[in-house]
Amino acid sequence: MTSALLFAFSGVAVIAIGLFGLIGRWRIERRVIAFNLVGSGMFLLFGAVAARRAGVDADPVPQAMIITGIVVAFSATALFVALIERLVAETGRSTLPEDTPDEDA
Amino acid sequence: MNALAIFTTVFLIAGLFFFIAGTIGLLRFPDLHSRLHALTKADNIGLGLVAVALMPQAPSIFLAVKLGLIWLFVLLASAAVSQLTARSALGHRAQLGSGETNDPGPV
Amino acid sequence: MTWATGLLAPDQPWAPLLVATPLAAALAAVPFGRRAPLLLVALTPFSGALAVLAIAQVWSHGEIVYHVGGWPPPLGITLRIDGLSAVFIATTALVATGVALFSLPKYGRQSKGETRAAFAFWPLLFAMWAGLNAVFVSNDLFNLYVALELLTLTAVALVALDGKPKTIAAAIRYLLFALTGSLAYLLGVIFLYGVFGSLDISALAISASPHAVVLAAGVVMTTGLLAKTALFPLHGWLPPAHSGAPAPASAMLSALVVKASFFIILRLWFTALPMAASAAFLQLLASLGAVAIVFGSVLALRQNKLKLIVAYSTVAQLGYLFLMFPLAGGGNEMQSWAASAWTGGVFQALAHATAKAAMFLAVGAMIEAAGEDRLDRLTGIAHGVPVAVFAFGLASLSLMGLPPSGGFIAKYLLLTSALASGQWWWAAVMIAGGLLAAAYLFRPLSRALAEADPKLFTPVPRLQQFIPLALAALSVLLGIFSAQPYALLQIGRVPGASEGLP
Amino acid sequence: MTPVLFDAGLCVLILGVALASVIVREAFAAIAFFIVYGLLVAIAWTRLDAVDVALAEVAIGAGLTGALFVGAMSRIAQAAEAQAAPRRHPERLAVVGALLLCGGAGAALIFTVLQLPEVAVSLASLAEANLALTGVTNKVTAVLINFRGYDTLLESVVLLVALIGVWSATPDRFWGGPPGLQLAMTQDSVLGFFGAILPPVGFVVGAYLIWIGSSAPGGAFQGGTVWAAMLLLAVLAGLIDPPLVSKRSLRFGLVLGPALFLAIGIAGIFRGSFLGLDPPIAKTLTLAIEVGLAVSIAATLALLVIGKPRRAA
Repeated sequence: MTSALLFAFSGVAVIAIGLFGLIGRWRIERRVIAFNLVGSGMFLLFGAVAARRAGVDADPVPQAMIITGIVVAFSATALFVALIERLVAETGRSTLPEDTPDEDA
Repeated sequence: MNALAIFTTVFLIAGLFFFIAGTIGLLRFPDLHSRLHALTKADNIGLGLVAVALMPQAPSIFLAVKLGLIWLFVLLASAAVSQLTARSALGHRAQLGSGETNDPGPV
Repeated sequence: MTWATGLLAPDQPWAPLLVATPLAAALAAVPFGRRAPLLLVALTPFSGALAVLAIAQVWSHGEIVYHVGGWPPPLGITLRIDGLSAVFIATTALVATGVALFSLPKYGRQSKGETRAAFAFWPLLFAMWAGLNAVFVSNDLFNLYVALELLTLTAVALVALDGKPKTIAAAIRYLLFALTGSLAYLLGVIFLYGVFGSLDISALAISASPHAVVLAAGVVMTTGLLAKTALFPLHGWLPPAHSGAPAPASAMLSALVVKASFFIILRLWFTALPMAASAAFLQLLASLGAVAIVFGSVLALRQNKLKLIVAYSTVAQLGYLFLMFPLAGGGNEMQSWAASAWTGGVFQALAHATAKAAMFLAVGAMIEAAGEDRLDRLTGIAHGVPVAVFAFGLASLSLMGLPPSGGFIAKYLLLTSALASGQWWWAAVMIAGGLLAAAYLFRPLSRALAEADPKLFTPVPRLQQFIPLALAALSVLLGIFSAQPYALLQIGRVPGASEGLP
Repeated sequence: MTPVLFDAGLCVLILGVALASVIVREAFAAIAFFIVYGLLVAIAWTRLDAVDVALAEVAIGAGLTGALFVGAMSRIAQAAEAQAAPRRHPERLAVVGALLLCGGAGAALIFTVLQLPEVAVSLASLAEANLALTGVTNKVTAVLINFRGYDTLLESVVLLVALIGVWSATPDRFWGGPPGLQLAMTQDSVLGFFGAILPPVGFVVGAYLIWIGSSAPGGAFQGGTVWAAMLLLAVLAGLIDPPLVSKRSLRFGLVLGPALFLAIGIAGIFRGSFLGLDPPIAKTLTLAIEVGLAVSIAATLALLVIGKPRRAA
């Protein structure tokens, strides 16, 4: 097994772990961490998939895309966190009401 | 194996010893303050030894100096951060887990 | 060659400028602060002119391809404008201009210094405009990802603009769905890059083979995009978000933002990966669309707040968009109906965009007048804001699919191709959807037209009533003058769109 | 020890801390594990020959995201504690369902990865062949600023939009005030000392990273993040106050990078194409864009971590 494949599998495993956190956790702040894990696992998978070709210089294009992805993920996380803080400040809860808006007449 | 390689090996092993000791201290010591003590003191020496071990292997003197600088900055950062952590813990009377002394005593 | 034909030369940079112009406005709006609305003086005519130039360029030269930075694919990013892009760009220019003008009374006058909502509104609106155009001109799958994220963040920030706990919760739920959708899309991009080493849509179209990885990539990307387009059962975030946002933002979201992800689905299946489309998958998409039509309509019937009715109507109307997939594909004999199904689907997107923007803005005017959007409070609102109510009624025509509106043309094209292809059950769903739309739109309209004392309502600036009217009229005119957009759509149309997906 | 064994050990560690950050009960422990995760992944990036990504991961993925989480969690914990929220636990059945779902998704993904063609297509040689025209020798920088500069331009606007969104989440009464809270420990001697000594060094390191980015790992994002960290440290140490959100010079600083990039891009139209950098002056233009971007990135990232205004002007 090559190292690239090893990292690709790890990326997949991190995605799965993050996904579990995303659906298995009620509190939104924990979901945000999980979301960051999914994203990071995705990038690791991308890097590993692109690095499978041995003996050649690393492909710079996916690397640049991953850096872009990291910055975008951070932006989204910051907005996420600010909204959660506001929600908690207003309602004292960091879980989303699961009721649908249909009932609110 | 030449002299430089022996030098590097010896210092690396010594550095690792301090890291392990520091980690054991972190896990075994009872309260935050002694844990901090173990962690920072042992790890700083460990890192210093590792940096010294790698210096002769560096391809240029510039890189060797960089290694030294890394150690210096980690020293500075860990000193400041452990001070802050300890103080904040004093302020909050922090308790960590079970079976720990509540009173950190005068510092 | 005259200077005018020179302007339409295929190498003119209208495609990048379509993105650069609103982007520049968004950047300038930040230091401009409370003077940001002044930017509209330059932005709206300039963007309008660019949209016209781009359409004329496509009209006279066919598909336009532009290499950003002079780098051809696979190394660089390519922009591409065909008939499909052109009609979406034009719709965006019209709706965004309307929305910006409508917002002037609310966010334009900041005599007592800059306020929070007004500061945030303008750069977000302009950046959203840039993001929409970026999606419509991009021919690169990763670039589309960045553009989608730009759209997501602007959209979520606009939903949260009012700052009420309920809208904050709606914004968070939207963000969760949209970000998960983006990541699913990105996963597919990774796989496609792993197979082809290129993310240029045209290059994929040439080299794509029905490889297992390609199919998997297509499916995860589509799933992610469906979450952003809010197709049943991934629609849960839409009604609270679209009804909780301020009216101008709701108009942008319902009219355009959900269409951007739909646009990428079209590009993905009709241009990039037509070989990977399987009949079962296309049928599944249409089935979800059919459920969305019925389910969204029934829930719209049960709402007691006008904005929620309009938002659930979006869930239903988006369902129609997906009926085109098995009609434009999945057949294998005579496929004359495929072209009209594809065109019908795109017409539905355009007609819904203008009608729904008109509707949300009209509701915004009604809320200004009545103070809230509970149906019983809106009784007799036609005496307060008659033009807005008329605009709402006019836009309703298009949603119900009554002639001569654009919605009629769209549903007519879809209906005939459903019958021609022998898939009558989709036709049945469409007719049921039209009747349900009539029912859920009749309720608020009959309330609005009831007798009431006009003094009950605050006067609303005339501008805020005539802009929804203009947009509603547009959605009707799309049906009357359908020949030109119809012809435009045929430019650069891919084989999958005219002959059906295999 | 062979490299593959080292990588395998690294992967085990990565998966362990990732799992821990999802399943531990305490939110702060989860954040701590997440930060460690980021550091370990950065090592993985160096193993994949992607040092630029490793730097970005450490600086943004682990460092700034970690700081953002720590700050936010303590505020969330305070607010939630004060109002005593009811705790909800997912049902056992739901957890099993989630486990099955994620396991299935993971298995499907692994299957897909194994189906990928044996030899990955690489754009490395194509980038190499065109590198001379970009004026830089770091291929990742060439992609970020030149080959795919359009992505980077949009991304820098995404960052700005996030900041507007964060600011806009503030209650109306605090608008115009400075971002963040009044810090309790402004006059701390240790922090003051640390905050006085490190930022000058940090600013040099950041500038070095931006400069070296044209020929070695580094660039606007990595250097800008180091600058952002120094700004945060100086704010924490009470050496500088975060500026009022309405301050004109701050607003200009925030848009400087994207605006400069866009202006150079539009100017490029007259010399060939949008965002095209003329080969003879490409290096100068690249450096100008990087410096402009780094200034805006530093300010934006630092303000994103500090958060929305929480007090009146």
